[in-house]
Amino acid sequence: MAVAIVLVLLIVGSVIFNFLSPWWFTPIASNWGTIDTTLIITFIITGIAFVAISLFMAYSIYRFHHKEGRVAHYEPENNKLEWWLTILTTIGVVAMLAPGLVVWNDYITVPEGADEVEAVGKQWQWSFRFPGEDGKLGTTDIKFVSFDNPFGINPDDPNGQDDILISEPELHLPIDRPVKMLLRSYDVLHDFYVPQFRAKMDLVPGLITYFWFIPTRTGKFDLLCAELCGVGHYTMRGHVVVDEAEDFDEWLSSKPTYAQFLAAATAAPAMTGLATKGQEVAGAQGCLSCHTIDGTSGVGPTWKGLFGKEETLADGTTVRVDEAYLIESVSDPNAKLVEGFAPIMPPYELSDEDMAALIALIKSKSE
Amino acid sequence: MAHVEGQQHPIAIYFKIWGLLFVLSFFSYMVDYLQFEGYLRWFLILLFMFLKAGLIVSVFMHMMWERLAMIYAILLPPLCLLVLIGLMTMEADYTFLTRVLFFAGP
Amino acid sequence: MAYVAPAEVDDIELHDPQSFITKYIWSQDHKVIALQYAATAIGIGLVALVLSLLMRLQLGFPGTFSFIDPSSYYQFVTMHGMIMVIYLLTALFLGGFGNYLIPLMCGARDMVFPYVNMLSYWLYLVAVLVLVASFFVPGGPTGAGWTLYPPQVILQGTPGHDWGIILMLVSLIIFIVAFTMGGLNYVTTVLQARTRGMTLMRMPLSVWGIFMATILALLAFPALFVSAVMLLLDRTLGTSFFMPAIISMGETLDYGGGNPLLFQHLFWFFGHPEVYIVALPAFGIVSDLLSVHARKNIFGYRMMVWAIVAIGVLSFVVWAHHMYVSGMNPLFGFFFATTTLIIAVPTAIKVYNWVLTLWRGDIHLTVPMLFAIAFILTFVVGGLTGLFLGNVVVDVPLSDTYFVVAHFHMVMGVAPILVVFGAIYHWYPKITGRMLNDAMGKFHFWVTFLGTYAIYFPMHYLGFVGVPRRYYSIEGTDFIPASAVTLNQSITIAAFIVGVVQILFIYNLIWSYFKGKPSGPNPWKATSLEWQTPQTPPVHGNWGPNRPLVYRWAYDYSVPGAAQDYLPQTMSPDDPIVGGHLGRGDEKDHHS
Amino acid sequence: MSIFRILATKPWERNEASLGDLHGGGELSLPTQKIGLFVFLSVVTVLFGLIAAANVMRMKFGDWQPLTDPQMLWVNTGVLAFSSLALQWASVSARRQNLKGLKIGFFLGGVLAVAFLAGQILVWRNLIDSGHVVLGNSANGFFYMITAIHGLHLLGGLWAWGKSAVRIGRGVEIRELRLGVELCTLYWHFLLLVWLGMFALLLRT
Ligand code: HEA
Ligand code: HEA
Ligand code: HEC
Ligand code: CUA
Ligand SMILES: [Cu+2]
Repeated sequence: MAVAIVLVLLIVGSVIFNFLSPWWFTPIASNWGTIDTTLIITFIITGIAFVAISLFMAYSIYRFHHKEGRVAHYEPENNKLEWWLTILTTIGVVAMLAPGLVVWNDYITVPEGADEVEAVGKQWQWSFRFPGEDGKLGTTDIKFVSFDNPFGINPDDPNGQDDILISEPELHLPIDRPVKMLLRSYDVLHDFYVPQFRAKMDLVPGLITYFWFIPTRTGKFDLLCAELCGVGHYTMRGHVVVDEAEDFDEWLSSKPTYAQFLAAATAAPAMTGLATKGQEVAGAQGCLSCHTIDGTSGVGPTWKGLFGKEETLADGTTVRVDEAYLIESVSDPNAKLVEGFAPIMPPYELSDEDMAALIALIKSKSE
Repeated sequence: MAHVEGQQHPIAIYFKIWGLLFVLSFFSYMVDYLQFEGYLRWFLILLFMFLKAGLIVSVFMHMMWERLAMIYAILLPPLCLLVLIGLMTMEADYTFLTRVLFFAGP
Repeated sequence: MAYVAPAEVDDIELHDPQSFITKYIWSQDHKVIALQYAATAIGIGLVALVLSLLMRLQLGFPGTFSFIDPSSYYQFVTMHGMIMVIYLLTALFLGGFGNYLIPLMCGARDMVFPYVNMLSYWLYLVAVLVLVASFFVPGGPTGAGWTLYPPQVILQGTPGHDWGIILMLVSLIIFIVAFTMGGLNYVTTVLQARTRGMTLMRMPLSVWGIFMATILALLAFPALFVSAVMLLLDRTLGTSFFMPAIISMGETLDYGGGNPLLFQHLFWFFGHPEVYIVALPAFGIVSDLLSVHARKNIFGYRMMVWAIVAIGVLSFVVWAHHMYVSGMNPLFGFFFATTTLIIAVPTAIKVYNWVLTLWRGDIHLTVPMLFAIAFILTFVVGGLTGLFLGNVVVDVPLSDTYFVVAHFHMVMGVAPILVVFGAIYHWYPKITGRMLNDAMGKFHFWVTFLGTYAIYFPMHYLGFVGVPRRYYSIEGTDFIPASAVTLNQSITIAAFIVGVVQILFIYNLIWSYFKGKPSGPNPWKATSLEWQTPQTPPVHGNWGPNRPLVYRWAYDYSVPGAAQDYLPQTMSPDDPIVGGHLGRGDEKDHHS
Repeated sequence: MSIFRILATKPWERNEASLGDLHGGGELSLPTQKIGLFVFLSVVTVLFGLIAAANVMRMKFGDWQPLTDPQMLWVNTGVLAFSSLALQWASVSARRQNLKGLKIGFFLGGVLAVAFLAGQILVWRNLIDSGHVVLGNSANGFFYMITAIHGLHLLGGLWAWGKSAVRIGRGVEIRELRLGVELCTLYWHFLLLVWLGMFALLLRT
């Protein structure tokens, strides 16, 4: 008996919870209202099925629980009833599926004239690329990726020269223009996910994937990585800022093209021999995929101005950065955690020479 | 393993089945002739193939059900696999296409 | 009770146990093997339970427990998922319940290949040990998620990418070999070793569910096998089956040309049937529990069998619904959304028939019945949320959020687990000869049912908000309200309460073994064959000198005109108890 | 009765409630071991089918360099075919109560199977010597994987063959040998078929 009552309470409670809960979709900021509509249709149909079936069950238990002298009814089957239920269910399924497929067709069909924007993922940060004046993105390849060419743009492809490179995890987009996001990954699976846009898609290495949407609301939105990509997965965040057209143009024009980037990189001042070697080591070991040497923030703390600084650690204590600290930070990164950073740096075993070169590099960036 | 069950089919049924098989083969040819392209083509060709195979298995071999069940048991999994293989070729073509379009190539 | 004369049924050769060792350790008796399987599965399942609680600690109280760093969090998630799905549920349902119930319910003396059956268990144990060993290798177990997606699983930046993953793959391969040995037995036993009169359509639905699940497993596990072998080669020898050209942490690797999606297709070609492998036995067993304790025949038996078969066949053509946002060929969305929603129809029929079995029954609210009822409710919730995910565009915002986590826990982490509990309360008397303590059972039921509902129901709403799954911490986002953190706390507390109550259950299992009320051979007055054994618990060979003879299906409860409310399958129509009425009495059949 | 008819029976009905059909328990009139083998064969079919599916997909990407097919493989294929044939002879002899034929066929089959395995290993060695190592190219990877898994299955078969061989050696009666011989023959034919399929796949790519 108690079960019947509890079941009813659970069902009623679930429905009330649904209406009163403060947790619901974040307000939408893209054209994918149709996805929400499909979801609501699905919600209503399944909600009715849930309430109907479970209430019926609760009633059956209440009505037919064991009493002295009760005898169950012997009824092996009732074909007619079962066929009716099957047909009803099929109707429910079709009512959900049909709008779903229509919207899916929209979802995979990019409208003519959508702006292409590339999002590049690597463990565990985002960067972006706009096609520049010619409106075409240059082709890329993993094998072109280097310190001078972080986006791996094909140097022989004329379309690539004017591509605009956004090396920080903040993407600006103009409002009310359709964008086709082209997604590329260097290493593992990632997923471009902005809850307010509803749309999302995985980034797959060795493949270019895509989805499209129209931002319909200005503002700054969280960009998350939604596909497990290693220990730093949950730190792989960024922002998408939807701007009015003028603000967007201004922002975009402040960013370097590939050609400009290349010129700046080759013109950089020469360093001492050991520091140059340090740069090579840092490139080869992959330190530079998380640390920067120009003061911008990456997955890990920047190396600019690091040496000799008072570093605040996660437990609130401070430590002066000296050679011993650097060596420890590399061989046992979790021993002393820098405040504001996640414990995701892998430990490295470097030769003394390489370590010395790295220290020289860091010192040279701290003068 | 006794198989030849005494049951005899009237000769007419053979003719009917032959007729059906002809019709199905005709359709298969039409797929070629009308130059259907892409997925539709393969879908149709496979469909007719299965129909024919089904007919042959179920009628001409008029085996006892145990033999038939054996055949289902051996044939069904590969049929599921055919779906997989078909979809995988489509998937491979799709992947290859994006590589050709967007990557610098060798 | 009626028996066949020995000459009529050819028996398989029985290996009579000689010593303690051959009786309890190297036993070839299906009942002992079943218990070995079950004990091992529950043991490793408890490890997974503890892991889930550790995860919940981090999620509910982020940063409070410094020993849970991101690496270990992901290792916990991965091992929790993998153990629960494969090493607990698959092994428990097929190796445990399958082994125990198939021969008894079919009236066989044992599995048809007892030696292979024994090997199966020992290999399973090896697989479990290899899995456990991965906790102790340098780098710890793999932390790539139970889906083991490459490239990530074998690259820097994922915990356990060096040794953990190798042991995981080896363990899976051993498990598959072990399972195949067992599976051959279950299928062949059902096909060949039933007793006289036990036609396919007289088998209890438990046997049907386990039978179909075994077939699915036999055909699906090879996909996991192939992907595990190929992944192992990519990891150890450096082949590029799945690995494209990659720069990992700034280092250019030697791989090139492979496609990670190939792995995902292979994995889910296994993975989706796998979820039905753990669902179908639960479907079957719960049907029997409902029928016995409602004293009513299962409603629509034929439809139930057809639905099991249909679900089995269809489950092989829906796999890519796990890949809607994986970047696969977008056209696949149409095909897989359609097949996925079609599979809901036979499943819905099963749900209707369970509920209609209760209708006009004589419902005894025993502990197994309570669990069965709770199963229906949670399964409906979980199944219906599956429809959201199956409906391709609706999956787009929900994929990889807590909505998915809530879906699969409702439908797999709660519903079948409730059936496991119900089934243990139901068959414990047959296994030990004693009843489980009722008061403890009821308490265990209420806490587990309400507790798990409290854990997972609100999780759907976290998914609506957009909280992504597999996140060590969600701090630093703007769109997640602070109240979500409080919600996470209460979920954690609920999980702890549920977790702790399982200790009571284990205690009940042990206590009742010594002190439980003696049950007699058939405490539930059930009709199926396992309750008609000459001894309780059944001895080696199950049936004494002669195997039972089956006259009817397993659902003759409350037959009009009969002198008692159940007619065992072995009861001949000539028996006076039957009262001259057969089957449906003398009513005219108005359906066919 | 057809499977559909069986599934359509109503077990609760009046005529069904008696032991009318005297169902003997076994669904199929084949020996249990043979059913077990059949089930196993369908599992193995799926296994190789999946490998084929993976192969078909992988080879579509630009970097696939097919192996120049080693001539030796043709020889091995022939050996395996003869092995299968020899076992068939053994089977037929068993049915005809011809112990001598059985013995010759059975042992010849086993020896040829071993020869096949040795041949495969030779092919591997030649390939490795000529620089076609596993990680060179995915085509190589698939070749090694397929031959290895096929070989392992054959090894498993040889284990069963060995058990029967011991029984033959012990002079067990021919009636009792027959099942074992037939099972081996069936398995060999199956593995030959699988090999032919896989060989065709390797040649095509
Ligand atoms: C026992 C396990 C089990 C079962 C039975 C199911 C059943 C179903 N599942 Fe679930 N699923 C999982 C276990 C299971 N699932 C797991 C483990 C994952 C995640 C894996 C991972 O990523 O880690 C997953 C993920 C998952 C996804 C991928 C989500 C994503 O990653 O983005 C999808 C998408 O289609 C899906 C769909 C379904 C559907 C449509 C059903 C259907 O079979 C449900 C059918 C049932 C009903 C429909 C309810 C009963 C019917 C009625 C009450 C009648 C009324 C009905 C109508 C009106 C139509 N599931
Ligand atoms: C059968 C499957 C099963 C079961 C029972 C559970 C049980 C639980 N699971 Fe989990 N879970 C998975 C399968 C399961 N899970 C899978 C596949 C994943 C995905 C992994 C991945 O992303 O890779 C996952 C992931 C997962 C997450 C998401 C982590 C993330 O994405 O970051 C969370 C978070 O709260 C969670 C929590 C829990 C809790 C609190 C319990 C429980 O503790 C609930 C309460 C306890 C019970 C209901 C009792 C159950 C009894 C036993 C387990 C064994 C004992 C048996 C006997 C005594 C007979 N699980
Ligand atoms: C996956 C990302 C990642 C990689 C790769 C990485 N680091 Fe780090 N590193 C971090 C993070 C995050 C921190 C801050 C947390 C900590 O102290 O561990 C950090 C901290 C440091 C510190 C301490 C900085 C400070 O401000 O006190 C040093 C020094 C350092 N890393 C050096 C290296 C070197 C050298 C390499 C390559 C050989 C490297 N890192 C590779 C992520 C990375
Ligand atoms: Cu990138 Cu998760
Ligand atoms: Cu699925």
